[in-house]
Amino acid sequence: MTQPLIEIRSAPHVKAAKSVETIMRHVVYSLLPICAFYIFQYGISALASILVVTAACLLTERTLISTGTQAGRLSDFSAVITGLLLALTLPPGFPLWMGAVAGIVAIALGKALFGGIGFNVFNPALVGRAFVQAAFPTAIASYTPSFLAGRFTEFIPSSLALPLMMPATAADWLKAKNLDALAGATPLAKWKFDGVMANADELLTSLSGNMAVGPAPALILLCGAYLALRRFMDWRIPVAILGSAALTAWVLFAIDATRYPNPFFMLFSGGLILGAVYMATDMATSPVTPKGMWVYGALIGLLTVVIRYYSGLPEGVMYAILIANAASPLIEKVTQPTPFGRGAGIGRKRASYPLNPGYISREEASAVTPKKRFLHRKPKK
Amino acid sequence: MHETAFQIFVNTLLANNLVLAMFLGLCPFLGVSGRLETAFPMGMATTFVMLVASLCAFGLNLLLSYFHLEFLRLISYIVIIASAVQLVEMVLKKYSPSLFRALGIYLPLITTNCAVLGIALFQTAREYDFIQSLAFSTGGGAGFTLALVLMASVRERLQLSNVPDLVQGTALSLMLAGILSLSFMGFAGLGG
Amino acid sequence: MTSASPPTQGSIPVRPVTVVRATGPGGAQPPQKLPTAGMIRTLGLVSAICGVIIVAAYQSTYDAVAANKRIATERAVFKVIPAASSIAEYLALPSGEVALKVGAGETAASAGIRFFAAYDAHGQLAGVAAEGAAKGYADTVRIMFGYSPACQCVVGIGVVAMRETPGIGDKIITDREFLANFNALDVKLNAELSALANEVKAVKHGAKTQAWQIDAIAGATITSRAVGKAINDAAQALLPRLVPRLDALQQRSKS
Amino acid sequence: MNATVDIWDEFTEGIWRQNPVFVMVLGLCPMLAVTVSAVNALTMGLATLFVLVCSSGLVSMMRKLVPKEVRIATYIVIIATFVTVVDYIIQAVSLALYEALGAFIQLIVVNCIILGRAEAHASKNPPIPAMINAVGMSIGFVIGLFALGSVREILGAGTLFGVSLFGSNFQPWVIMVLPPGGFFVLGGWLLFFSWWARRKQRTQAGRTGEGTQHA
Repeated sequence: MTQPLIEIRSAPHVKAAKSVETIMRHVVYSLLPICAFYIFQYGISALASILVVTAACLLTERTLISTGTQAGRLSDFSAVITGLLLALTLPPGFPLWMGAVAGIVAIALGKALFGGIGFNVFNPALVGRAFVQAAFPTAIASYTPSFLAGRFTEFIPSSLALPLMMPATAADWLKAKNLDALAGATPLAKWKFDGVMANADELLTSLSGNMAVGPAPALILLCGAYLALRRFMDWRIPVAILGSAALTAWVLFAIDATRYPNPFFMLFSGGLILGAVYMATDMATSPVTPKGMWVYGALIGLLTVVIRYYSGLPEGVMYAILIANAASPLIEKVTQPTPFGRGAGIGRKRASYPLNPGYISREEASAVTPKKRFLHRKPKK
Repeated sequence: MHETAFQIFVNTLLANNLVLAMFLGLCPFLGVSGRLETAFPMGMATTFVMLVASLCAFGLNLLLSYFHLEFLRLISYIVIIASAVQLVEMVLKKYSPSLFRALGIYLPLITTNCAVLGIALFQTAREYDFIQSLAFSTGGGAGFTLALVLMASVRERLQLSNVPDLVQGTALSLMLAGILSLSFMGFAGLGG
Repeated sequence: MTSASPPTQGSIPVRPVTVVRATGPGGAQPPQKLPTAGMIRTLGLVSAICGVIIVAAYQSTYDAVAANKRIATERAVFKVIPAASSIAEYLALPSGEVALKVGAGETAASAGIRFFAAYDAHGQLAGVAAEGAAKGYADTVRIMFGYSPACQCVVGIGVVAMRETPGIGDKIITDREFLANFNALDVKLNAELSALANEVKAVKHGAKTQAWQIDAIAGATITSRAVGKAINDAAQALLPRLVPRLDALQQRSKS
Repeated sequence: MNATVDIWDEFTEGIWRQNPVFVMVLGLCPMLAVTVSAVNALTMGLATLFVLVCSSGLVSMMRKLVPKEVRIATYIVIIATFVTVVDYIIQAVSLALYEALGAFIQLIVVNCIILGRAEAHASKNPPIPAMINAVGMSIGFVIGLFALGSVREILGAGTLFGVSLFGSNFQPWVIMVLPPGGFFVLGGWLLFFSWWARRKQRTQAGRTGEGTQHA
């Protein structure tokens, strides 16, 4: 009996002496090169977008903390991460006022609603992104090509739309620059609506120019690898997401190569890499059990490919992650390791609520929440 | 246009989810989604009632349109649904008392679930044939269950977090439903 | 339900259980004598009152509803065939016959394809309008299109029902460039009159080269495609039946 | 004197104290689905008003005749009758409106407010108070629907009753007329009211001087 029999495990136990601030700070560090390259790609508009969105997030967070609505501190860097990620998912020429709306919604609806840092159920950046995607579908679909001449001196005109007003259409501006209106479509949109597939090198670095792509996937992978190596992030989730997306895409590609694009295109187009590395790995919104992480990642990968192929939108990562966020408590529950002594049976008991009618309408003020049974035996302080 | 049964099923399950896109069955959705243990059985019971009601409504509609009595449709549907719920209750009581005990308090609630009547009305309005109606009602029921289970999963977790007092209660549930509905928008156009 | 419980040995009281079971659909009432006659009388009375109310409402609104429906249909048809001044509703039956539709309660209607013949002020056939539907972005897009026998082309479309995204998908009603596609959209039949000569299809914005192609709205490709598919499917089904019989429709029949 | 107070009380109960939308949160399904514009919201509210008042009257008139065992069945049949009637009336008035509201007119049948009122109030009171209470309740419902519908229309289309408010260059917030917008706007109203109630409570507590202030 020399082997340890007892393994007590519950919500995240980080063995190293890392505080939340340390982790968050390193995530911000790792995001900086990506932002820098993004600004290099799109110029002054991208810079303004990143600044405005992040500022909106910080201001909202500050207001809500000072009114006591939400827990947390401004110095924990979490709002900065939300702002940076949100800005990276928006088109560079996204009107600044809409960016501010996205930032406010991200923090207020995605985070403060649930009580602040660590309690959010959905990734705040994605809540903000999904909100503006539904609210301003035209603006969010207008991308501009990267590496345009004069990008450091001139704003993309749609950026500077007056608050609450409609932005100028990107198509006219592009026409004035002698560019095809189609240059403004992302690789995914081009594939989905026109059947044009982008080349591998264009996707990987977007250095060949004139492609409307988001932040460079290769760089994101590099920065993600840094985080994973320093153990600031669990490597299982990105691996599971990319693996399951590649597998699904490969199976479909094998079935009908003319109709479906190759897995490589699937992985490196759109926001899949960014989502897999930075969004899905948000600790508060993903399962803590290793098995749960695999399930969670696989679900995201599968849903992404399904939405991209079969639904009306070209991009699906955001929705896949949001749905998986909602399912993550469920996944966690199913994949909970069996407590010692309970045996590996199906019929093992869990703490449960008694079934009583008062439970049906908990909204009513008079109804009381039944107490969890095991809480009764908890020693009183 | 002829939609295949599979398209209808996927469409009602995800893209046009009864609860999150059509706003049907919201009362039980907000009321019973507090715990997973109750959400899932409730979803299954509703699905079953939907199936029964949809099939009855299909037959009834044939009968009514044969006699040109379309103006009696609504009143007969509601009676049929009430009877279907009663029937399900009696059958369960006889053949599966344990399930009946587990569901006992929820079964009568299903009568006033507008999702059930909605299924019957929409399938008539869209002129679905028998197979299509079958797919529509099972898809609708599965979608209802899915929404309920996801919502319960989230709400169960929120019991452990310090949600601001101001938001507690229905407002929180509505906001959550809104975010879920937002995430389901990604499925728009699915099954087309 | 009422199966007698086996005689019990011992002191387990089985009887109350059977009583509860026997109360039936009424719910949880005390197991006393049920006022069955009263219940039936009340239900009968209620049904009678409700029946009277419903029938009265149905009868008194019938004309107004019918008139409304007719006006709505006429408006939709006039929109797609500007020259029209009166319409008649027909069914194109699978046998190749074209029948004037009478009354609202045709049970055999499922086999026929509904269309409207539109006549100008002199009673001459101005065009034919029919409905088509296809899956759009959010839900089914139902459109009405006008067909002109003279040029064998579609001369106008109108949207009957859709739930497309406001600001994007609903451009199919407002976008002039898109609507210009339907000034003369070619839906010629092939030599055997059995199918369309060319498939009507939406192509990406700016790529229209043929008269039977639809230049899609940039950014609303899916909805544009749905319109194309709706026209194609409906025309494919209707026109081979309709075109050989056009002569029968030339003059407005007295009905 | 007392009687008028009672009647006034019956009338205002539904408008504010027991507002079906904001206080009791009933009848959510039709409420969220049709409130994409102020006109739709008003029509839906008026249709509900008609059904609620008529069915309350009839239920109340028949309250002595109906045995307890079949009361729910009776109520549902009565409600369904009036819904059918209102369905035909709207068709006769405007087909466009009818199509905009779709199946949700028929779904008034399962609106919990109506059955709830029949069961909780009309079956225990004489016709006149029952109908007055029903009118108050429906006015409360109409106000709720209108509050939702107008916010969603103003933000979602930049118009109110079809009249443009901000000029043609306004960027509509499409989300407001989509399903999530419905949830968010209603949630927002509820938040607003609870914030307001709390503020009022706090100022009252401050005035009496015994309020221990902690949020």
